[in-house]
Amino acid sequence: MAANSRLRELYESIVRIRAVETAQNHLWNVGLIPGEIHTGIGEEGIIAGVLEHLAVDDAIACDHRPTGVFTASGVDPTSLLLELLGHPDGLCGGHGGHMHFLSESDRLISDGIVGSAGPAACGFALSAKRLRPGTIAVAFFGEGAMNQGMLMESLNLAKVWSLPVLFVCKDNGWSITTHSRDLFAGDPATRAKAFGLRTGRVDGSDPTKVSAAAKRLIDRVRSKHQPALLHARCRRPDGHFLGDPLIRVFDDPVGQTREIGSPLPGSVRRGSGSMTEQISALSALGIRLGSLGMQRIRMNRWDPLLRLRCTVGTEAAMEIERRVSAEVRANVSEALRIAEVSA
Amino acid sequence: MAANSRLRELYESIVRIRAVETAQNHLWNVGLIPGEIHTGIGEEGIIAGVLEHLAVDDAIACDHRPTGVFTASGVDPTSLLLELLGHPDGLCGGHGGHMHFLSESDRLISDGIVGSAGPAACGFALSAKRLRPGTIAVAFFGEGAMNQGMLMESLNLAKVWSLPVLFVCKDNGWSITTHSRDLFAGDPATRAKAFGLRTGRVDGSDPTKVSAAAKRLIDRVRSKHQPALLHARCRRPDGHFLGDPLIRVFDDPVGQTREIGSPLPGSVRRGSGSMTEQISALSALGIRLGSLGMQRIRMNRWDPLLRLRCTVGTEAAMEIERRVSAEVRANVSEALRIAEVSA
Amino acid sequence: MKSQMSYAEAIERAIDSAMSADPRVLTFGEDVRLLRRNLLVGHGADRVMDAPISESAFLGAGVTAAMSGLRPIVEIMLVDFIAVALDGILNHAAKNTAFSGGKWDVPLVVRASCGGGYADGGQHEQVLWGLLGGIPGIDVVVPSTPADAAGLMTSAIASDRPVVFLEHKLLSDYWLDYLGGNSRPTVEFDVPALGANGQVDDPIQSVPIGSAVVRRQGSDVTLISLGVGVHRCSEAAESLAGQGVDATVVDLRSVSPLDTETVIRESANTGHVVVVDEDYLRGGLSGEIAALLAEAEVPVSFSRVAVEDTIPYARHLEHDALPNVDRILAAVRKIP
Amino acid sequence: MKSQMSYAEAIERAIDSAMSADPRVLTFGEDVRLLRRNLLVGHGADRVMDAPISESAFLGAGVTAAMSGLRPIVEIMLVDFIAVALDGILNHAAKNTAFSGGKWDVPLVVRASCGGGYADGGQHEQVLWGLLGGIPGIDVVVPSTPADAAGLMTSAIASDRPVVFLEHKLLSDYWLDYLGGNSRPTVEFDVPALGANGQVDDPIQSVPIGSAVVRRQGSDVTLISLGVGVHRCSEAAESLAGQGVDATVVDLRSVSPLDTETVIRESANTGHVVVVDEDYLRGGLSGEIAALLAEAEVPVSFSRVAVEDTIPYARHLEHDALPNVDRILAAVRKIP
Ligand SMILES: Cc1ncc(C[n+]2csc(CCOP(=O)(O)OP(=O)(O)O)c2C)c(N)n1
Ligand SMILES: Cc1ncc(C[n+]2csc(CCOP(=O)(O)OP(=O)(O)O)c2C)c(N)n1
Ligand SMILES: [Mg+2]
Ligand SMILES: [Mg+2]
Repeated sequence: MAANSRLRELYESIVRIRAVETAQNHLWNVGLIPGEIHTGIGEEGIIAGVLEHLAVDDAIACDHRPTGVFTASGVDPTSLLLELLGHPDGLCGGHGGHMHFLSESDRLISDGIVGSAGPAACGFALSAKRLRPGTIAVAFFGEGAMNQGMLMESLNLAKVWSLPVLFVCKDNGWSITTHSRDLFAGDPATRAKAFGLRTGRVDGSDPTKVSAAAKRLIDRVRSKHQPALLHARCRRPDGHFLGDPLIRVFDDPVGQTREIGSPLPGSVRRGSGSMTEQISALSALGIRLGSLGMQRIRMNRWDPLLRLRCTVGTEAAMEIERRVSAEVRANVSEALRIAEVSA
Repeated sequence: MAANSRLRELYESIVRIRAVETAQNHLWNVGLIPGEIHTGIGEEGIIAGVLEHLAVDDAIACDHRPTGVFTASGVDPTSLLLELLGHPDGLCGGHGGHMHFLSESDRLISDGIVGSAGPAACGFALSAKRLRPGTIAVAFFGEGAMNQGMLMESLNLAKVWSLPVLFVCKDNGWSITTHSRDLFAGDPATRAKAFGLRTGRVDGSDPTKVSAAAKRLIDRVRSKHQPALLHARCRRPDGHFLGDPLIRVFDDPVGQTREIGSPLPGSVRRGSGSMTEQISALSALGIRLGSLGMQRIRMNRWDPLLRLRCTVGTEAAMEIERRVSAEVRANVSEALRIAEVSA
Repeated sequence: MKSQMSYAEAIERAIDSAMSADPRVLTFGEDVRLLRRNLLVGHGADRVMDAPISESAFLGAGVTAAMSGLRPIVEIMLVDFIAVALDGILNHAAKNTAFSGGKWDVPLVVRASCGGGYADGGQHEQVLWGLLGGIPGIDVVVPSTPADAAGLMTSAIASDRPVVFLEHKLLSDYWLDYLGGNSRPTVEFDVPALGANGQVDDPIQSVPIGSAVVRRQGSDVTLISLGVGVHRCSEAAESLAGQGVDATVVDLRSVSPLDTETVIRESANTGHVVVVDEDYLRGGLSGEIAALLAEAEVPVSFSRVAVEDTIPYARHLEHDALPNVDRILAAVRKIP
Repeated sequence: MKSQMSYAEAIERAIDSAMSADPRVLTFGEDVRLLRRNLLVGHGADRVMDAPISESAFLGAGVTAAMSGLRPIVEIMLVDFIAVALDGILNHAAKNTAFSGGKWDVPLVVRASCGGGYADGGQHEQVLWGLLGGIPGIDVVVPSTPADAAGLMTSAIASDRPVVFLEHKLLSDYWLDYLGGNSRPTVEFDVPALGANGQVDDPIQSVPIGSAVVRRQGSDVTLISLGVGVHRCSEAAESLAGQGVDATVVDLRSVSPLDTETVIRESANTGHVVVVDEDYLRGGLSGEIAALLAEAEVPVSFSRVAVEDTIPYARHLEHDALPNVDRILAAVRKIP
């Protein structure tokens, strides 16, 4: 396929994810989706860049941010939205919900236990090796998940069992409201290397770079039956989940800071810590909020959609955006119609 | 202390461990100890070399081979033996048994869940840091345990919480009847380095080398509040546990091979594997037994006691051996007398 | 003196007092520096520590920290996640005292949120108190009001045994806020008003672990529950009163130890027992109550309102799966 | 045709037949190449795989392997170690079918040894079948004879649901040998002869999961048990017969699903129930039986012989802690 048409397909995939995630967020904001929603806005470049190189028989294990992967895999967005609306016609009949999209025919799962994508991908890869030689399994997870024992175990397991797994670490730098660098010793790629995995590092907000790095690793995983890990940095403007308290503080400092960002004065007085300890503790919270703020301000620089848009060219991009938005709007209308609600 | 007297103390510690373990094994062989016994014969050099540099307030978390550590820490061997005999006067009143020696006053524990020494040492180190600054915690475990998630997690935890832990990996190359190199990706020290730990590698059958390497790491752990890992190779002539089926095959090939080492002919016939598969599977078992055999033949070369004995000198060694054996014999007699049994 | 406060505030007060009184008390877990920012500011970063997503390691560390002089409160965000770290509780916290021949205490508190009713799906809404309560060597408490939350947390920290402290997410308002769900005016969760807020003594009155309490005294039927279920039972009892049925409501407060005396006395009084348990039907607690009654030879009619399968995501399915007022009323109606 | 074989052999036969008939069946776990060397030689190294000491990873892998075309038998050496990997069972194997809206099966077998009586201490002798049996979405089977072991393993492999298969170490002779204890003539363990060896049909007769069986029919008291407990009950029943007390012995065989029909019928027949459960007293199973009887309004006297605390190491303490014949007889004697 010509390089240009490949780029356009990559862009289309990213636009579609963005559109579905945006629709999902809207439904959440108006209250039609009740529980937690972890959006993947900002990590679409990683998803699309990896999925570009997967075949229909490959399997994928996602974490708690599955909407992008399911969309890019070609699962009908209407069935995803109906699932989020808790409708019987949803992908899982309303039984799974946002963290539990499962599609047997696509061999696609997602899961709310941090780290579980590692073992899950190993199991898929074991079947792949025995039943569908030449196919592979992919695990998507965050950098925080790499501190979960079962995920580290699965790096070792994949290596010693020669399993065709691509581990993809989407590193946004945060696990919920905790700055990962404070709690992560070393870095994801070095850790994977210590288990003998091939690794790649890439700026996840640059979809073409992700695509190239993913291709290199996937080719190897597929041909050599050996696991590899791709470490891709990204930034997510919506924080951890919709309604993220840190994001709320940043967006509405006056209204929310008292409530969320700063301590109740009463308990400062009651505390047994020294004044210095109290001040240093306070400033730690300040730094946390501040660094999140800087990240949001620099968001454009980290937006995979905007970055690829320039390469694709405005005209081609607009055509894709128009077409895909229309399709996703149709998905949304259909879902709302079936669910008999309006948003 | 003069170098010579240090060496003699190190040797005495090793001799005492060997004597207590030998007594324990004897009691097991005659059936006075009923359940599993995991002996540490062959790894005394690691235990003694590390413990030489610990202070009375330091804490230790052992795995399922605790006899050596408890002996070298100065816990009364009579109370250990009584515990093994299941007597109320035993260290734990007969409630713990071989895998569950616990001594609060010594801050010493042991445990039968593989990998648990990692988190346990982290907890001890957290108290050490807050309540007894300058003291440290040590975790003893095997190379197989390094594949257990909680142990890998604890390497990260110790690093990011700046905990004064020395992780000691006693690498005998086997986890029960499995050759670790088949199931361990990379090597222990590289894995620990990926978490930012200082590491040392040493031949664990050479007690003076262990002592030197342990001192270097422990000084750092103590002064810098940073974890480190010591990787020490060793060989254990008794296999995994007393009565180890692999060892039995090696010691009595004629009597035991039919029973343990080779498959029942009936099931070879029934199997669905191809002839080649069957032969390669059989030869895998053969290699396993063979490599264990070579290990036992070369045991002298790997015996920490014999190796240190030459350095200490025959005369000094004999004095120590005589004195310590007499003491341990007295411990045994006392334990048997209290338990009202004879061996 | 009493003051009005939220369930979450009550727990925080209890921990704050304990931390002020005893420098050995500290707390760690994921995101606690943000979640417990008041404690952080009051007691310093050394005593309120963020942990990596490594529940096995930091819960395991909590066990030995407790055995070597500290009194840690270890947070497992949602009790569902205890599945990755059960070893620390089952094989270590619960057993080390026994293994030592009763000589070595483990003064550990494991604090976790639990429970459903806010559309978080079957992997985030479990209570698992039956599973935990079946393990000898640990205590498991489940407060349903701010006063009990403060009082049981105070006892848990003071206890020399390991205690699992479960707070229901519908009662701890900040959980609903933190998980994002409650930040929209258009979404409503069925939060029991009297559980989420209430009067708390100052200084905090500790509540003994293992003592149930009678929330309502009636003569016709005994509803036995804990956590949010207690409030569902009280609501059902009001409705039953309108129909001339006078219900007793027993709040167990502790799953382990179980207050067998109160259970037996209040069951015998009415002769009709309905256990309302947000845990799985065969999770252990509701069955155990039947066993206690049978062993004590108390002849009663017995039925259960519990969770029968994996909790579904869709709100109407979730509502039906959890013990709700209608299901309680239906169970009472079926009493012969 | 029947032949005499050991309990361990019976399980191996069942797996061997299944592996011969279906190339999707495979087994992995720690040391399985040695432990299952007959299967290794018969079916090749690709289908009998040693695993690192990473229970979470390889059990979790078993779940998705089962969801993508294989039928794995995953070995967890001792069920006590499930504590480090419970997540795979509780949050994945048990829930994925429900999450998918019932569309995606998980044909997984988790095989583990369980039980005490050979002085291995409280962290190696648990049964935990109550804890596992309380989780909706999985089945839990506990055979007590070679024929049942073969028949239940056959059904477990054929089932499209996740099944936990527990074999008692006192019945599976090789475990005692493997763990070293039995390699000395001077040590004796109380191995039930009729459980460790027995007649097995050839070809293997599958045993439906969820069906209890009556081992002995009596009219005075109903002893309900499973695993090694069944043999202790049979021994107690012989002794009771000598005293003119005629006991029924029910072997549950499955903890989940529970055969409520048999439990109710056999309990009603005698009016006196003693549950003999090697699990913790409050582990869930014995309580559940009381609840079933209460819900079915079967008036019976009810008592339990179970494990009340962490199992101690010393042989005399261990003997008293486990359900033994004397404790069963004492429980029967107390019946009013
Ligand atoms: C075992 C477990 N522990 C904790 C949680 C709560 N939790 C959900 S998402 C999350 C942070 C994950 O961080 P990361 O892996 O970096 O992914 P991200 O959310 O940043 O994409 C945590 C702690 C969980 N779901 N499972
Ligand atoms: C969680 C867990 N899994 C499995 C076991 C069974 N087991 C006991 S010791 C052992 C091997 C340990 O190997 P290693 O760590 O190298 O120590 P070594 O015995 O060689 O000293 C295994 C698998 C266990 N006790 N706990
Ligand atoms: Mg992240
Ligand atoms: Mg080893």
